[in-house]
Amino acid sequence: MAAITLIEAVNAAMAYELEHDKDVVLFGEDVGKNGGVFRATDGLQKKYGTDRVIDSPLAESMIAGLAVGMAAQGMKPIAEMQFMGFIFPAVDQIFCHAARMRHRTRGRLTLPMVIRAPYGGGIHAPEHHSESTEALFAHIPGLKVVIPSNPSRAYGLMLAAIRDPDPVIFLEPKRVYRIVKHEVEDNGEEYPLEACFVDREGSDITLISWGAMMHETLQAAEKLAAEGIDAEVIDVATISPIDMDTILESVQKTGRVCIVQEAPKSGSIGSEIAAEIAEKAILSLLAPIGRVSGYDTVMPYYRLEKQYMPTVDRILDEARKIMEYK
Amino acid sequence: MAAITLIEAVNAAMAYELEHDKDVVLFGEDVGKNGGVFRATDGLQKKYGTDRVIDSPLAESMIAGLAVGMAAQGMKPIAEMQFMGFIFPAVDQIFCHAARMRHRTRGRLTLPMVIRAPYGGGIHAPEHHSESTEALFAHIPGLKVVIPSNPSRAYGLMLAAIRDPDPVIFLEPKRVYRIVKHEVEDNGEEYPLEACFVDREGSDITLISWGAMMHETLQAAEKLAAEGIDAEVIDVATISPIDMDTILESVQKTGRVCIVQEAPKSGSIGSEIAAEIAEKAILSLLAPIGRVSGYDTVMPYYRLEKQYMPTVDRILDEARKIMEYK
Amino acid sequence: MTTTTVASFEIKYHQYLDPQGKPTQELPAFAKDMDKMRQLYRDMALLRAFDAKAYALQRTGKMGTYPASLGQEAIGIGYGDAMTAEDVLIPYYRSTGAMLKHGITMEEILLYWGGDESGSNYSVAKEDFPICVPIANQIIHASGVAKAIQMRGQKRAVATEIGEGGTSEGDFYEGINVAGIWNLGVVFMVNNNQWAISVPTEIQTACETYAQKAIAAGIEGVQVDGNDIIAVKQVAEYAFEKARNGGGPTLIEAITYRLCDHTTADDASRYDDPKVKEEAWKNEPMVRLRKYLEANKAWSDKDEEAMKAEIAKEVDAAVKAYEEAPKPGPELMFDHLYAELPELTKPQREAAIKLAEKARGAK
Amino acid sequence: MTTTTVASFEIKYHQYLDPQGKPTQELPAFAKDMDKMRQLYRDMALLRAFDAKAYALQRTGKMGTYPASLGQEAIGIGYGDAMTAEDVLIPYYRSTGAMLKHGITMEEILLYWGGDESGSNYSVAKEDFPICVPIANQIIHASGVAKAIQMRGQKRAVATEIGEGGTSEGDFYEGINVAGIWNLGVVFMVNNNQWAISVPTEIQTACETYAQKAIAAGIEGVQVDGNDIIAVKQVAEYAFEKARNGGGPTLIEAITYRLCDHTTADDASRYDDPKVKEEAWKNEPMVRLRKYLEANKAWSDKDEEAMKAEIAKEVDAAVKAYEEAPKPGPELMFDHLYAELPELTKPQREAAIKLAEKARGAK
Ligand SMILES: Cc1ncc(C[n+]2csc(CCOP(=O)(O)OP(=O)(O)O)c2C)c(N)n1
Ligand SMILES: Cc1ncc(C[n+]2csc(CCOP(=O)(O)OP(=O)(O)O)c2C)c(N)n1
Ligand SMILES: [Mg+2]
Ligand SMILES: [Mg+2]
Repeated sequence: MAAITLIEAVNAAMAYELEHDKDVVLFGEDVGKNGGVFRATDGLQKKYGTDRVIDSPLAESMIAGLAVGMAAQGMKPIAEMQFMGFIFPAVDQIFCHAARMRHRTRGRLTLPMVIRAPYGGGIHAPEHHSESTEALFAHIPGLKVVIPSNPSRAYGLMLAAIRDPDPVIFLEPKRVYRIVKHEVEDNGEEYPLEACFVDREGSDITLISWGAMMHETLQAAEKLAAEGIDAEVIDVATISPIDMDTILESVQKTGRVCIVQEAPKSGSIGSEIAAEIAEKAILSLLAPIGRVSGYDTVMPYYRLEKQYMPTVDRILDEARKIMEYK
Repeated sequence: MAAITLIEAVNAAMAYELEHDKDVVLFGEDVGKNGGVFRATDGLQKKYGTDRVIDSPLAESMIAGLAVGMAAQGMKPIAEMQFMGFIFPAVDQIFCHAARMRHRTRGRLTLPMVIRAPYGGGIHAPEHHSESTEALFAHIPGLKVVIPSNPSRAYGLMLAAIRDPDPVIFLEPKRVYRIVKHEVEDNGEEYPLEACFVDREGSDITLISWGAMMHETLQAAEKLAAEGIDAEVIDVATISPIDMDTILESVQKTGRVCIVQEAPKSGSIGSEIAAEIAEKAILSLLAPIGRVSGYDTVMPYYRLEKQYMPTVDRILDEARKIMEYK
Repeated sequence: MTTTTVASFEIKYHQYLDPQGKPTQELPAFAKDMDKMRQLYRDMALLRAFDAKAYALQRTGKMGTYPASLGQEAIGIGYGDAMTAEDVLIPYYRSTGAMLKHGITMEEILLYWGGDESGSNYSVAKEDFPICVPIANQIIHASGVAKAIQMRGQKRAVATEIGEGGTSEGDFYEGINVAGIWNLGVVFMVNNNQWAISVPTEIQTACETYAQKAIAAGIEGVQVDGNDIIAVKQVAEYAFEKARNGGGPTLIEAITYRLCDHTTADDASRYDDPKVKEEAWKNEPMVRLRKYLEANKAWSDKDEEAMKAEIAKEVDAAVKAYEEAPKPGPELMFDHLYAELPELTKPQREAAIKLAEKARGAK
Repeated sequence: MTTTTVASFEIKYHQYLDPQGKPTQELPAFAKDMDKMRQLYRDMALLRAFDAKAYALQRTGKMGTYPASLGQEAIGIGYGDAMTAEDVLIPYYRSTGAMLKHGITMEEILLYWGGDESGSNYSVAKEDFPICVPIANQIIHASGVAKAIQMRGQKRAVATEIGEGGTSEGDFYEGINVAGIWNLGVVFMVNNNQWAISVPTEIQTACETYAQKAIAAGIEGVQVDGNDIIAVKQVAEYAFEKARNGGGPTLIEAITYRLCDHTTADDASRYDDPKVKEEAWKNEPMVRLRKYLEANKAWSDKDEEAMKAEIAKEVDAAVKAYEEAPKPGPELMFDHLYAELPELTKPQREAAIKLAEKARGAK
């Protein structure tokens, strides 16, 4: 057992499956010799060969479409999109084929494939390297969208994603690739998909987040505790399909909700969760549902990105406002 | 003045602008000689020439990218996507460039362009010809997304879209292309974007919809009236950015809300509107917000499409449930 | 180096029978086997009869939109005949000929166009892809399938087809490009029927040939007379053999003419010149093959009659099976979305079933 | 027809100076104009100095990721010099050379890579596009701009540039294809620097040349020695003249070597063979041109020294301007999103401004 970072956990999970399942194959731009621009695939080509860890040509639609073709033959491709900002040429293949093959063939052809992409802001990257567009994928039936927030979850959820019989979009919060380490046993044990994780139990307010923002959210919960506010913190983890039961249960307990996300507010996952709560637990609500979000504007270049992204302070402000609501 | 259908209104508005603004240019697959597969551009090439009404090669990313290039030079391209199901190869160009050029150049280059696409189900079409994926576009800051529900709105909103200095995604509900006629004066008068239309005033419940579903929604309102329920009906029309003021005002009056849409429920425009109401008008709510939606599954082939799409009955069931809520 | 030529390329065109059914060069062995040639003639006739029936079903409201293969039968039947059961077919919406040849049944094809996903749950060709409607995506799928086959060391080829209009899509190019780099065993068929709905080929490309698009992928590209089934089959057999044996991909442009509307939803008279179409009818593939068979005393009017009767029976049986197929229930909207339906969606499934029951009750 | 050749193609390669600076064929007129050649040498030197400074700024935390042009200077400077002010440039992230030549200032370029959108609000080249980061999208933009120019009957050319890796993207192909069909006045430059980040060119294509990709679009494709600025400029001038005069598009593959890391975020030593790189250094464009100038008695060590001092001053002035540029305020996140900010977003703008004020207050 060793303390590893989130990106090392992603690497370890892929290595585990490459080792134990000969159908697993990994490809994408720069994933081979270079080990990925973030080193997510570091060492894997050396260990598993150029046949199974493949530097592909530079074309995202091709990468996704190849995964569809290979998965239909029973391979288990893990395809990397170098950054989520460059996934758009591939959405045609992902939405029209990956998400639908099982449905359109009544189960004859199934696609056990994973598409990985680093996403989110906060690393002072150039344009298109910092967006959080997870909502676009979560709106498409037939896909699962999974976002780990820490190393153990990255390991367990990546294993589950690879083994899942259906296509999984696996989004990695790159800002936290290396900021925390967890003791993770490399034992091949997966975590459940479609399950929220309750990271902190509390009775006064439910803070809901996923990905990198979990870190700000947990910090905010600690600060609130110091103020005497006992926050429950939920990591959604699988943002589609969402485990609403866990969320609704918490809301029934606390009656107050603050959702925290990096993405623009309009039409976001935060909106979806709020709408579900408004539909199914409105009687439990003691205050309006708060959404702390990125703004409804283009992700700015990095000089302004700090001002764009939700901070612990913004979460605290919103949570206090919600708590004060009578 | 003549009674015209929605698709004739689209045609008339484009013709008006082609006539009055030499920078307007129209292109896409089959829009020229054939006048479009639905005849939206019927007669325009004959009248305005092959220079201004252009049959393009078969490539959607190219169509959108050309529009970006031409618009940056001050032309006003109207580009057609033959069906919304085939817009996905173009989203890279739309999201990464159309939506951002003004922002990324601090206003130096602006893109007065329109992307038109017929969308929605109900015409017994093959796979990929019936989806409602408007939410994907509404989540992207920098775009406007406009959906006319009837002929007069199609005329006025199309004019506004062409004249708007920023990119507009103009989605045409193909099921209602020909089902109603309006007397529309071809006088070049536009309707405002970013404005909801209140199509029926009422005090008991607010029914909110857009596009083809407005027809079921209005029928439902009539039936509710017969039951003594006085429904207010709102046509959102511009689904991004949404005119929330009109919606909130109505909700404050009625206290009950039912949103009607064809699209899958999760992460939809319906969810966004519900979330906004839950945030800003929760105290006015007398019942949970209802969403009558397409299901969270792949749009089925046409034998099942009737069972997929919301019906007047489903709206009535939901509206009654909301009314009964105490 | 100074100014020098660093690469040069040639595109070849192949034809064996002229429009009068006369050989234009030494014929391949299979073309002298009259049983084989009769069978190919029958295959084309079946496709034409099936198309006509499908059209009629659509016109009478019993089926949805349908794209016929009229005039283009030699392509699908020709390369379909060159495939083995182990090969994999990745069809587009106008691949009916190859689909029939590869074991996809008429009933399945009718169900598909009749708006029922069960039409893609093939009973025989279990690894073949369903019809690809979004243009050009299938080209990449074919390369993906071929990559899996290559990784497993199997000797199987992959076939896919696209219209000439579809070659303008980026996916077409990305798919052939990777097939070139990875030396994948794919046969890329381009059905050049001169039209992409209403858009003629001169609006689609500045190229003299579609075959030369192969040059951008560093792969072999050839052109055949797509109305000459001998040429199509001969070149396809070469390409499939090559594909199965590690020789890599081939792009085959088959030149033909779409003698029908684009689909039942189209009206070609809005844009097609009747004189050009009349000319094109003179080149169509069935008359040509029939003339060849007749010249070889391998076909008679009686044969034609007998065949037509047989085919009509087969087609009618398929239509009957189609019409009697059970109607899909609302649960099918959900049951194959994922291996397991998410908790969140279960109530939607129940609601849909209840609504259907209610609707049935109301009738 | 029987089996015949229906199309044939050749790709030509052009070089004028060998790595020792010796002419390999009769030189074009401009190459004999030593003032001109000195200017081009200085342009390359400025680019190299600017790159080095940008690298240093990144390494010291004063700027973000930056992609240098080391070893590839002859490309951007060469075709940039062939452009007029009326032509339009659609750059990618490694087009610094052409951008500088076309009037985009060093300060603007630094602001861009320094994470400030105002770097794309060009003061001079007002119609040029901002840098395109998503690979290959720019190819289509170039065709779109050229279409507008064509419709207005203007005699202006459009230039765009892409890496050899980027040619694998569908947009590359779609963009050159439409340029072919519509005969658009675009010069498509392919910077073949042998690497797409860590991926070598043999993984990117099965083609012998990138120039031959033009054949799939039915347009002219040529290859030049991208380390020979005379070849680059000569062929580019031909292509621009053609573009401005209705002659249509040209694809130019310029062969070079990326002597730097992909960007400041990359470490090429992980994948690049030091011996290959050492060899490549022998071909780099500046030494070659200097030798040619010296052989023509048009350059001395003193010239070199004087030039370097001048350039350093210019670069330093730009860096100073960059460092002193006002920091963007939070309102800039909103003020150029649309012509008018939506009602819905106004409160977000106010909130962002308040938060920034609060943060300033807290300091
Ligand atoms: C991506 C995409 N864009 C548009 C369409 C609509 N469409 C269907 S068929 C067709 C024309 C195709 O022409 P071609 O590729 O020549 O094939 P053909 O139909 O002639 O066999 C178009 C534009 C589509 N199905 N997919
Ligand atoms: C669509 C897209 N995919 C991936 C990337 C990430 N990326 C940036 S540069 C690069 C390699 C490009 O290589 P090449 O086209 O040869 O240009 P070079 O950098 O060598 O000039 C990659 C993969 C991107 N910017 N855009
Ligand atoms: Mg065609
Ligand atoms: Mg390169």
